[in-house]
Amino acid sequence: MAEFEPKIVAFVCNWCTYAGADLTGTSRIKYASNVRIIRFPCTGRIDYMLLLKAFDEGADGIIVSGCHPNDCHYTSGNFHARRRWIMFRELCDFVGIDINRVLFSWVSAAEGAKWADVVNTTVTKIRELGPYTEYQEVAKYPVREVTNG
Amino acid sequence: MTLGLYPGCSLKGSSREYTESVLAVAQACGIELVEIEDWNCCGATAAHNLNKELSLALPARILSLAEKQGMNEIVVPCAACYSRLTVTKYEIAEHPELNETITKANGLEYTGSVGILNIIQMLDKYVTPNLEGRIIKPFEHKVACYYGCLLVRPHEILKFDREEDPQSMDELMLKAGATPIDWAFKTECCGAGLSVSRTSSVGRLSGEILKDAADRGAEAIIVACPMCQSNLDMRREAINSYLGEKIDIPVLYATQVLGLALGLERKALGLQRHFVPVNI
Amino acid sequence: MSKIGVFVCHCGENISATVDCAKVAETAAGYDGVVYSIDYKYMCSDPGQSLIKSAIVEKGLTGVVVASCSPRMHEPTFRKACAEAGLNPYMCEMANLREHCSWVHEKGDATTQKAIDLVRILVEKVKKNHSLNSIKVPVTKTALVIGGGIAGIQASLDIANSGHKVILIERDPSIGGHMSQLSETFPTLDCSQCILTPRMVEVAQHPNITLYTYAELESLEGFIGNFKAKIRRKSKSIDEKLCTGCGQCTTKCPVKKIPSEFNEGLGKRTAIYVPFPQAVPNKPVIDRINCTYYIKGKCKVCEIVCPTKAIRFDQEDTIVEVEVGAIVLATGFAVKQPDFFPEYGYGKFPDVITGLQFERLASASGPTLGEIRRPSDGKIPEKIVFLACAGSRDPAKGIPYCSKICCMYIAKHAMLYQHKVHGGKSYVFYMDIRAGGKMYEEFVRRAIEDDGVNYIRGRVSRIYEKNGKLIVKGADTLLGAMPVDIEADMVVLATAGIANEGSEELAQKLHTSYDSYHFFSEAHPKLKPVETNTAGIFLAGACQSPKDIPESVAMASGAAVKVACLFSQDELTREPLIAMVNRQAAPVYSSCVGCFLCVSACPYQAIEREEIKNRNGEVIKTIAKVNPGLCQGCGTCVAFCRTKSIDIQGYTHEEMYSEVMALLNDY
Amino acid sequence: MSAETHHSVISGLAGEILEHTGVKASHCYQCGKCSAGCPLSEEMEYPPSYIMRMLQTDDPVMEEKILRSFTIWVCLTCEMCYSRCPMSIDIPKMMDYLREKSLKEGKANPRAKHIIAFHKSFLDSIRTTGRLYEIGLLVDYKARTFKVMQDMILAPKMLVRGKLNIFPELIKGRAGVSSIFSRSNKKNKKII
Repeated sequence: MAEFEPKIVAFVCNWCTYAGADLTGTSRIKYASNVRIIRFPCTGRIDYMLLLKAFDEGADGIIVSGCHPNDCHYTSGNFHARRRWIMFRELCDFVGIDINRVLFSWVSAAEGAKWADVVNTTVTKIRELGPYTEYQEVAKYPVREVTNG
Repeated sequence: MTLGLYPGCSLKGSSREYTESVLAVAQACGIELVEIEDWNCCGATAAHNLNKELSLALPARILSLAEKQGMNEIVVPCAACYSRLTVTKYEIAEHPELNETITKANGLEYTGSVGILNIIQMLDKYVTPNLEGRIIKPFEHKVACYYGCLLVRPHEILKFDREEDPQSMDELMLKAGATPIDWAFKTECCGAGLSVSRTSSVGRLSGEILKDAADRGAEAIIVACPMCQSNLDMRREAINSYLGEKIDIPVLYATQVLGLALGLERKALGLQRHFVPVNI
Repeated sequence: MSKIGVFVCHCGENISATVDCAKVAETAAGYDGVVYSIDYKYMCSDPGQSLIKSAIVEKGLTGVVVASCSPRMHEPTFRKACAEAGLNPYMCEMANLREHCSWVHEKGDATTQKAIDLVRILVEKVKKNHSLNSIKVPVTKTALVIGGGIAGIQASLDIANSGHKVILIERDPSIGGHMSQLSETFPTLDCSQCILTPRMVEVAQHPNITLYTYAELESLEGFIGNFKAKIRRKSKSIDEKLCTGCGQCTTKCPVKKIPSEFNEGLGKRTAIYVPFPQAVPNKPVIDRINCTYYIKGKCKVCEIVCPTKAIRFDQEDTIVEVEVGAIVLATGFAVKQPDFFPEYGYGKFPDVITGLQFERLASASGPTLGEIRRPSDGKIPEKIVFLACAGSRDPAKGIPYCSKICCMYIAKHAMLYQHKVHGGKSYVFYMDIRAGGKMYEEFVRRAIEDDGVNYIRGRVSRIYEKNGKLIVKGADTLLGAMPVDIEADMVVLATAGIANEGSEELAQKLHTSYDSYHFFSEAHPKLKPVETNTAGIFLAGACQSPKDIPESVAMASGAAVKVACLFSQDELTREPLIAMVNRQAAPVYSSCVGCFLCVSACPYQAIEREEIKNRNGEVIKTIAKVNPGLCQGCGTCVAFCRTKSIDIQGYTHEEMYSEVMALLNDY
Repeated sequence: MSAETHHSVISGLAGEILEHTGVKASHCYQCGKCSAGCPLSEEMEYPPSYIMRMLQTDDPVMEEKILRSFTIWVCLTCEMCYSRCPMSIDIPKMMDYLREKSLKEGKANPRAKHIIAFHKSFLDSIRTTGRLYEIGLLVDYKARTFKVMQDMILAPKMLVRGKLNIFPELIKGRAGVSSIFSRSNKKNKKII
């Protein structure tokens, strides 16, 4: 049987991590191709319901990454993201969502190699955890509709 | 206060006076040193020169024994053994997969829980804090502290003192009443690894070290490594003939100097065993 | 019904080498709503853009997805092309097939599949996109230049000469920077101060330039064209209007043994001091840390001798608030102190000095009046050794990069030494000679061939002192790495150029980015070398990376032109990617319930309260309203809003959810 | 889809060293600081940085020269090179590997026979007794090298000063120590 190839979604900010991932490209550093990047203006914009939506849609793992503390292009968006993430993690844990499948990280525009590392580490970790069928089974039941908030 | 002790082969043989002085100082300061039972040789330079697995398995056996005998911290007076043991602990911690092979080879479990102290670290941690008022015969001489290779390198692993121009032994000597000199060969290699097999190299390397210490007015060279000591002491005739001059500065262990300063008997510190007579 | 066009770029072979572009285009053609899909060698080229434009017109496209490089590279290009063909530019999106796919994965199905997915994500997004119109904002035509070294001076003069106001702030008591410390400059050997001081005076006298020395940026708010800066003017403890710069105080000050920063510690200064004779402004400041009055509460000699009674011991820092439209960062670099090289004994042996210290020794205005004398005993060194790469290109010491200027200044140092000390012997230990630049290589050859400087290829392992000589232990790698020992009288270390102290904090105040070495980051390494990622903030000189004087000056003029371009307009267009509170018909008006949680989330104070009134003027409802002039589009409020009443244009809920949903179908 | 990050493979001896020790020869940029600081470089036919360069050539002739060199045996692993290397290349670790390989392949430099003999005698002593038995070591070493007279002058002086044990110290776990040896010998085709 072929090795399990997890589906990873990355929610990243435009200024640090997206640019960092661009630098990974410019530096030609290779990494696992399992990741799909979605660009946000800032991690502060990321509505954590989107994470649940991604699991709904079949993601096995999620990366959320933005600027390092104090380096946010918008001053404090990353702090808000972190604060809300702490709350959201508690909630996930409470309702039984596997928080090990979400990796929160800081990758700056200068850290091309770190981005590759973050992706590879996540892929390895999620590969060990296996597909997130548990969630997908549950998610099948409700009627699927486009969530407009 | 009880600590484990790994003497190593040299301290049982050619560097007997080192053991004697370590034990004497420890006793005088109320520290009980318990020898690891049934210890083996660490393999020294020979093992890691010729066989990597052996160079890790031999020291690992020692650490496993110390663990098994309930020791938290062991003192390793010999700088070469200290280096081998610390490197082994580091390598296994960095590459946990090695542990399995080594456990199999030794038939002993290894968890890496034992702390390793070299002699200077031990003195700094347990002796010098209580030294106040105990220096009754200050060692009032100019001394050149010689650290050699294995006490300070590689720094990434040993994390002891600084690599260039280390100071810990100098500070210790200052406390013992001596005047450490600033000199240029504190961490240069004396060539002990080739002591027996290539005496010619030793003459040159050790010669430079002795000459610099002598030129700068040192009355004694202070060491914490039996390899360096026996090389600089026992090979003195060869070194002098290489240099073409007679240098008769004695080479003392840091523990011997501290012992003298504490007022211990010269014989208890093994000073009579030196090749170059200790006349100070 | 959407009519989407997909344009897949090969980027020469950059994308097509690992991604099957034809297959990407083919697959995209099958997506719902996609009416046109094609792959092409260079989409950003003129024919490529024409391809997009004609498709928009001919197929009546309502949305475009260009699958090529990073949007950070070419989004403006393609959006402009779309606009030219009559499509709203915000209906164009880019899938990043190059940086995020072809360059980082091996050739294969998985990589092509990823490219297909990336395209599909953007196709789904663009279907939900809305036409947006850019926002106009006014421009304050005053520039703030931070740092008064050669780069800051050049930028200030250029902007001022183009007719705009400049506020120049400098942290030290005088402008001039590192260049004022240099003796002579390569490759022409003209005197650094002789060419610099006229410029410094020009700055002080220019009617368009306001100069604040001994001042630092306290905080910055706002955005391009509309910044508000607070500047802290540190107390100089003198009344600058009364002070005539007569120098009585500095002569009489009893604290005379403070190492002079200007002379790199080789000379001494007093507690009330002017850094150097040609300083601009030529008025003293009191160094409160070393002044006896501030330490012990008495002395006041300077106050007694001052003929104009200008000393003010109780003077406090003042904060100046200014409005500026653009900012030029020209904070320069620092020199890594070589105490992290214990093997070279800097700090232990007084005759091991840094390159900048050698500049002071060789300078006619320096502590030895230009004679090369060693610090320990004032003797003229008969043998001198220069070590290149003392810190640079040394990952073990934390600096992997090349400091770029050292090869040249070492050649200059050795040359100056040979000119000043006849019969002296000089040696340079180097790894490579990097002399790229006009007349640079020729200059180095001159040092070697005409002035007899002995170049040895190898690095020095250690230096120790013996009988008053410095023993330098090196190796000659061109002679089989043969050991070379030199008994020298003096050793000069070419220490690495590093980011200036406090650059990280400054970048954070400006919300602009910096690299892993704490140098400020340019917006694009090739095509936007003087811009930063933050619009309206530009870079000049060595704060971006170590540079020599010609490069710093060129970059400063470049930044000045960027500022002048900005100021040539009365209004700026800004991207409309800002937050909006939804409005609905009466009687709901808006789903906003007026909790104002968004107000606490907004870092820009851009959210206001809006009262909705009935015809009688009675307030029916109070809801949030975004001030489009202040909103920067971070979207933090969007994630905070509990009723989902705020949305951010360009990254709306609908658009983002579509992306997520598109992402995983048929993964 | 794989986490493959390298697309070039370093071959030859340099590749082998990378695989076994993690030391990357291509990391060396030939600054020569190791050779400048090596206490024994003047006794080596190829100083450390020269060895690094030879490895970079990926030339079998060069590799053969390295394995047959005296350099690798005269290196004392004093770690000076490693501690000062700007690229943090662990040259001593690499030397350990080269020595082991050179011996295994029977390519040890003839000039190094005394050095090797000493190491072997040393390890033999541990194998049989668990600890180093210095007289035994010296006798064994003399027997291997026929350098009978050298150092013999030291022995009586050492005895007088109580620095030599006439009888070996035997440890209880000798069987354990021997088994360490036999295990690693099996893997290494009996080199010690």
